[in-house]
Amino acid sequence: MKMLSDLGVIIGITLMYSAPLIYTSLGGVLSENAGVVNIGLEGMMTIGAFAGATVAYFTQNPWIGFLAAGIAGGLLALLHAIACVTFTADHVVSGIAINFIGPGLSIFLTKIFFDGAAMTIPLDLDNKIPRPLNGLFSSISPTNPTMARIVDALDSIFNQYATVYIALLLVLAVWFFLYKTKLGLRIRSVGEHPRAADTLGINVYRIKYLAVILSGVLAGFGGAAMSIAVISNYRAALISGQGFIALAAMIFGKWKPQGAMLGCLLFGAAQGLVVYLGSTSLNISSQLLAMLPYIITLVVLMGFVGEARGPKASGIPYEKE
Amino acid sequence: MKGNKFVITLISILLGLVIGGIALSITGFNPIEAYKIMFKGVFSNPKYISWTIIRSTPLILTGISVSFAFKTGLFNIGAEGQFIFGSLVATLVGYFFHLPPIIHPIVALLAGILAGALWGGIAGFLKSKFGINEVITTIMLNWIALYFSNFMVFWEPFKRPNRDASERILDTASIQILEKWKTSDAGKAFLANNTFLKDFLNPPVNFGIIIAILVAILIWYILKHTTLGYQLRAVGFNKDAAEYGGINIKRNTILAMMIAGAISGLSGATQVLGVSKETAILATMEGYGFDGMAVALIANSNPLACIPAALLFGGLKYGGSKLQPTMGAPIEVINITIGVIIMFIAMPKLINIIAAFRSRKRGVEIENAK
Amino acid sequence: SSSDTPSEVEGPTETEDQGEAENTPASEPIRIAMVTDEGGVHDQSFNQSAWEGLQRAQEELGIEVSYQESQQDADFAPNFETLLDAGNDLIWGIGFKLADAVLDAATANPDQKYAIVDHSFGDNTPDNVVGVMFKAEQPSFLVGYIAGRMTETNKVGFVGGIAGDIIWGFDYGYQAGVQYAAHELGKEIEVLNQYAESFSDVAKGKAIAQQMYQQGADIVFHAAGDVGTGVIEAAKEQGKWAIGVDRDQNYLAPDNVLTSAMKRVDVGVYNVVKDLVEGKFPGGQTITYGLADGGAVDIAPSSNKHVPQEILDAVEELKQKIIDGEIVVPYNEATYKEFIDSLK
Amino acid sequence: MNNIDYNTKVIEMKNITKKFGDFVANDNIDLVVHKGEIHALLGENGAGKTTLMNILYGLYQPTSGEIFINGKKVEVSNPNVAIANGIGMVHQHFMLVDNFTVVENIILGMEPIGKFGVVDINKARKEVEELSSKYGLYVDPDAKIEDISVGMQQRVEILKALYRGADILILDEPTAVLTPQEIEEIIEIMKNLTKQGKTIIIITHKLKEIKQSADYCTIIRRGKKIGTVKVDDVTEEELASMMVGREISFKVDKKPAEIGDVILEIEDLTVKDNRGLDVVKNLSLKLHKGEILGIAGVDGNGQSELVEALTGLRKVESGKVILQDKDITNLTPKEIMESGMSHIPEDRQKRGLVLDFTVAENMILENYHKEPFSRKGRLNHRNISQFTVELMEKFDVRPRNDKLTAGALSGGNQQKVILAREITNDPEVLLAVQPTRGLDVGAIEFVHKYLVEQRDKGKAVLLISFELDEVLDLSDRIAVIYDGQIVDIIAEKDADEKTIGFLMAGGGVEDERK
Ligand SMILES: Nc1ncnc2c1ncn2[C@@H]1O[C@H](COP(=O)(O)OP(=O)(O)OP(=O)(O)O)[C@@H](O)[C@H]1O
Ligand SMILES: Nc1ncnc2c1ncn2[C@@H]1O[C@H](COP(=O)(O)OP(=O)(O)OP(=O)(O)O)[C@@H](O)[C@H]1O
Ligand SMILES: [Mg+2]
Ligand SMILES: [Mg+2]
Repeated sequence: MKMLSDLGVIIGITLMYSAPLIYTSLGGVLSENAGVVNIGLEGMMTIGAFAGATVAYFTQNPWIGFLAAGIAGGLLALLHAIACVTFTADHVVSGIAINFIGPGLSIFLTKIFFDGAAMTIPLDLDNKIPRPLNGLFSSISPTNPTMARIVDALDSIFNQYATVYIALLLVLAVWFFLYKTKLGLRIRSVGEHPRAADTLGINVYRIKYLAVILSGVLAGFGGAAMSIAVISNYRAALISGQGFIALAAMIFGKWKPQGAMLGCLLFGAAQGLVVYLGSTSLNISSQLLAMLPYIITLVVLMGFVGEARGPKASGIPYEKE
Repeated sequence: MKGNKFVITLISILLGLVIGGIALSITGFNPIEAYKIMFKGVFSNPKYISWTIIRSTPLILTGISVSFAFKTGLFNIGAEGQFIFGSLVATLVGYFFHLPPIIHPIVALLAGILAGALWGGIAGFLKSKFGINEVITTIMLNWIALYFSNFMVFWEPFKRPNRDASERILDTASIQILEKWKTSDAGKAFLANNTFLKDFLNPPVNFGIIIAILVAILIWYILKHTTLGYQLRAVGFNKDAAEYGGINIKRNTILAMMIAGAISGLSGATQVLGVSKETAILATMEGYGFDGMAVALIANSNPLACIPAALLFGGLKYGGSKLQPTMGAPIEVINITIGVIIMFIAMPKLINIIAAFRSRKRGVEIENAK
Repeated sequence: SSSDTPSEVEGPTETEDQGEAENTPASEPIRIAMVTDEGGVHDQSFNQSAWEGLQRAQEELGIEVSYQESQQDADFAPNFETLLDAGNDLIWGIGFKLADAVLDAATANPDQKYAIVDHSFGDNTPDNVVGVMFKAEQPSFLVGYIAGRMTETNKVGFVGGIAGDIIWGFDYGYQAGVQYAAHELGKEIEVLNQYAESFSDVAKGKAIAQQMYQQGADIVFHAAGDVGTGVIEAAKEQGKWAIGVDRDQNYLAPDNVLTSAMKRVDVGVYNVVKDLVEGKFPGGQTITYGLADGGAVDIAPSSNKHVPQEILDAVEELKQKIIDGEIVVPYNEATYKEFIDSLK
Repeated sequence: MNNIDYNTKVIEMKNITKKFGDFVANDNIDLVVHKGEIHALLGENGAGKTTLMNILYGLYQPTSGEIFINGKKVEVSNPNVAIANGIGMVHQHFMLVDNFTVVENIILGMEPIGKFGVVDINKARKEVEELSSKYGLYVDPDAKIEDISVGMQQRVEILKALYRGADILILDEPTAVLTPQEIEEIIEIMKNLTKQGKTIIIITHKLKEIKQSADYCTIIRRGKKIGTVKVDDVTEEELASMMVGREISFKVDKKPAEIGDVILEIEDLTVKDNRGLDVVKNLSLKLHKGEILGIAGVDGNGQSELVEALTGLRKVESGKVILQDKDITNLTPKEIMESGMSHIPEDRQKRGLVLDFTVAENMILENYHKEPFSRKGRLNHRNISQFTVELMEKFDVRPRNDKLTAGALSGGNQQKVILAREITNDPEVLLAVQPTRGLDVGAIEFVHKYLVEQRDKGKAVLLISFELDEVLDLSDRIAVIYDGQIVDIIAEKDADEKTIGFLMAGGGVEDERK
């Protein structure tokens, strides 16, 4: 029975950990499917985390903050798009630049808005993104201990911030968008064979701009999912490496939304496992435990995933003849 | 063409400084004043120059590492982890081995090189054996290296009591220049009369910079003038053609990652033997690898150009760090400036347009003058 | 025995006139600066606290203060150099990570005064260096005692950042406090204990805390920097107790932060600066702040919001016992074992 | 032929000039095309044919000149304008998205939209099926492009244009990659289309096809229009000399072969393709010194895999390859090369060249580790350059600059670089796969001459080509490959197009079964 609630906790942690990564790697999926490599996810995520926390604090409304995070990420992505699409910059170079500018700007602005402090002021629980199922399970207090365990586990799993559910819905939405709609078809065509799209009268540049900006919006959401849901403010080290993990998850997922989600969930589950193992009486050094998620990812890649091919024209600046 | 690239880089640096200056003005700081402070902070005293060089040395090497990988068609995000692994192993050798001077640092450096090569080689192996994209593996390996290093620092015989750091390397393993002499009476007496040298030698000046320059030349030479470089580049540009030409793709992929890793590992080793003398607990990534990527990009993946690029980068960071105590300006401006510089370097097209526009304007002015 | 506690022999009252401070020309104000570690000056933790101490000194003592942030370990040494050249009278290194850099700088510049927070060079302290240490295990013991008294589930938790001497002090002091209370109450209290191996991964802090609450802990203490933010966030969400660290962290979650184990770096910094200004720079020594030393370490003032008066009264008694040396608070595994044995 | 409506000029291009920098790709070209006609554009590589058509389709803007479509002056600023004016183009290099299905490729840019903004794939499929049956263009609507034959890809391209309501179709070298059967088919399709009122402009180097299909032919040489002729009034030879400005001999000059000992022996070879299916099945073949052995066959019958297996680029599952008494089965490409085999690869840009390398660097791709190009791991740039310049001279690679990247060369010159490199290896066995693909007649003549020369030196050449004419012209013996096996070997004197075409289509196999 203890196992049940342990499992609940692990799943709960998995979801919490994965959600910000899922947004961001979906962003990567969109951008790369349109042929623009986005190493700058980390920077876009950071500026989203900053903008989300700041705007939510000043408006006292998490949703406005969440939107602002998307806009901020989108704006930074616009810069990436201008560089990569209009000025045919090397995508990696531009992405790295974004990773300097995004975090630099975030802290810089935080200091301006918050009297020189390097973190934003925390939101009250009420001003954070809501938890739609909060209280649902704790309101049932069954007398049967087994039932209580089950309810506990359910609470651990499902009592999540709305951002978690939105992330999962977005996976579906992005999948639908990419594979079922006109725009999705065009985005993918532009990533595979831009010249072909061009000869069919598709405006390659406009499509790329759209996809890159959307990718920034999603990465921005990912940052906000961290700063106004997982915790309640932005601080300098809040985003340190998640953007790169999301990038890895996207490659892991073979550039597909559902695959990227799996990659993020795997990583989150590994973290959940680490936290769980750390709580057991197993005497494993915590430094070695901390390595585990990364090792698990590598092993899964070796055993199950193997070679993956990205969109053919990814990373190649497109120039009209 | 080459001159063109150089000019573009210069203009990018200028534009980066301008935009950084704008950010400073917005926050109410005088940018001219700020840049003056930075400039002085780097050049006004020989010891600042030393510090800038010391600060830049590891970045030259990680920059070369990333550049080398780029040239062979690989994206080495793992310089950070290779650096960490290289420094860890160099510290282990520097502390546990008892060897005579000169031999000791050489052995420790080689150990660092090997460690980095191993760490990079893992990514190369996973790529050639399982086809796993090196971007993922190197990101994962960075974190594994970090935690492993922390794990090792806590290893009882290695941990320094009352410190969250390892034991310091033995003096025999140091690569600092004139380290003993500097503090000896003879040295002090000599330096008292020679303030330039005294100041210059004040920081932990070490052979790292010389090693870095030698490595830059070596790697440039390998890429350009050897069959090894030829085959690595061939694999980087076109695997299928290289395979057709009889070049072993898998072996060369592993080899390329190993060499890239070796250079980053060496970077870590020189940092330990020349500057830090120890491996400390790492709370986060220190950024040697990530800054190395920036350096490689500024240098357009040319190993030789990594030297000035890293000096620029190190100079900006070191000079920029003096803004806070003197004028209270936030140092984030430096990161923004660096980002903007890289962004402009990425857009030669834009720079060319700006340049063309300017020269047209000048042309018009000349016309008008006539 | 009392010699087991760190540097008990040296106290803040032991000062030695270096005779140098008076030589500072009166016309120029005294300038004091500090080098932070990678956390930066606004880290909501010891760097910020140190800076607040300096700012207070600036206001009250009419000196000039500044700081220099480090972005990586390699910055420490050049940062000390920069501040040296800027003509500072005293340069602080904030945090034990800077110990080596301080020692190197002090050796190279024997005429310059330095100070280090959270580290002791023991008998080898150069004459131009002051160490400032805090017996963090003591307030940790007190919050542990509060936790032990207040837990309803007989399970409490501790979340550490990256393991190491300093954090162990918090950890073992806290455990000792809990067990002391358990002993007093004659019951068994379990302490869940986990390290995040990070000072910045807030999600991991939150995950660990959630998991502890899920296992039935109702109070979790953290000594984990930003990771602790995640711990407090989890407490907030689950309506459980968290215990803050370093400063009074009640403001982060007024309804859920039960108390905090305070380590007033600002007080320590201020006191040394004040001594310097008064010409009593305590060079060559390590000043160790315990509960006895003017509130530099203590439980947070906001504790009375949630902790019943009777328990606070008991805490006061404990405090006295610690000051009197009746209770010797453990700060690492070995001393903790001794302590537990002594309880039996 | 009687579909032409001479009263309607659907296309009229006047004084079209296109400059790329200082280079004039089109120099004051006029072109008139009538409704219902098949109009061929003929010219050497780089003459400017594609450029002219790209201008018509709105991909390039002319430096000067005017375009009239159906008598109306049109500014074709982008492909959308061309499409709106009923022009469709099938590009020299297919413009298909590999991992999309046939239907997705066809509707891209003009997607039928159903509920919730979803692409209505069912409707699209139906439309495609209708079009395909109307014009006799058979395709599998749900297959992915990467899984279908080149011939079907070609049909997809044409359907793409028709789907957009094109009345005027531009086909840029549509037959370059097709098998003889597929060529027959496409000519049939073109004629069929003109019957239904469509107009076709076709670019091709193959004179025979022009004779078979076109009504009129406009010849372009070095960017200038030489003239427009009625195809019925001229011979192939006349077309050829108009195109290059000199006489061209079609017949490959060769003495009778002096066939020697067996040099390469393939025994019961089995090879799998990328999907893991056997595509070369127990294939056996012997190649002699002093002969050109042509392998005729329709693309996809295991030729590519056979070559890759022979050269060490693909694993041999079972069987043996023996070169000069040495078993070279599953040796590395390098070892095989060193045993005396050279290889002109099928895809020059994918396998044959490192496009980012200079010509000089490409010249030593297989020999960089040998003297005089390197010693003890150190490259000797001077020797490399000298060697390259000599070869560029000998093989007439233009422009004659060994520091140019290979990517900057035209396709024909790229092929010459490869040829130079492989022939200079002086191999015992030369595997020539599609050696003249996409080349103009002048260049083809050149390549053929070298292959024959190689044979005459007593070396062996294994020629694999989908161009039956080429195989027939060059080979001393012809082996026909079908379904991964050699179904028959025919001596030059007994070979004719009909028998071989029959065998290529699997005729021989059925015979045996009977
Ligand atoms: N985008 C471009 N920019 C500059 N030069 C180009 C470009 N595209 C082609 N060229 C130049 O055009 C020349 C011929 O290129 P192209 O591929 O069209 O050859 P081609 O005329 O089709 O010859 P072939 O039939 O041999 O392939 C090359 O020398 C190349 O330098
Ligand atoms: N984008 C371009 N930039 C510069 N030059 C070009 C470009 N495209 C084509 N050219 C030049 O124009 C010339 C004509 O090229 P085009 O592709 O029209 O030849 P073509 O007649 O189609 O040849 P082929 O038979 O090989 O297809 C080429 O030789 C090339 O030098
Ligand atoms: Mg053409
Ligand atoms: Mg061509």
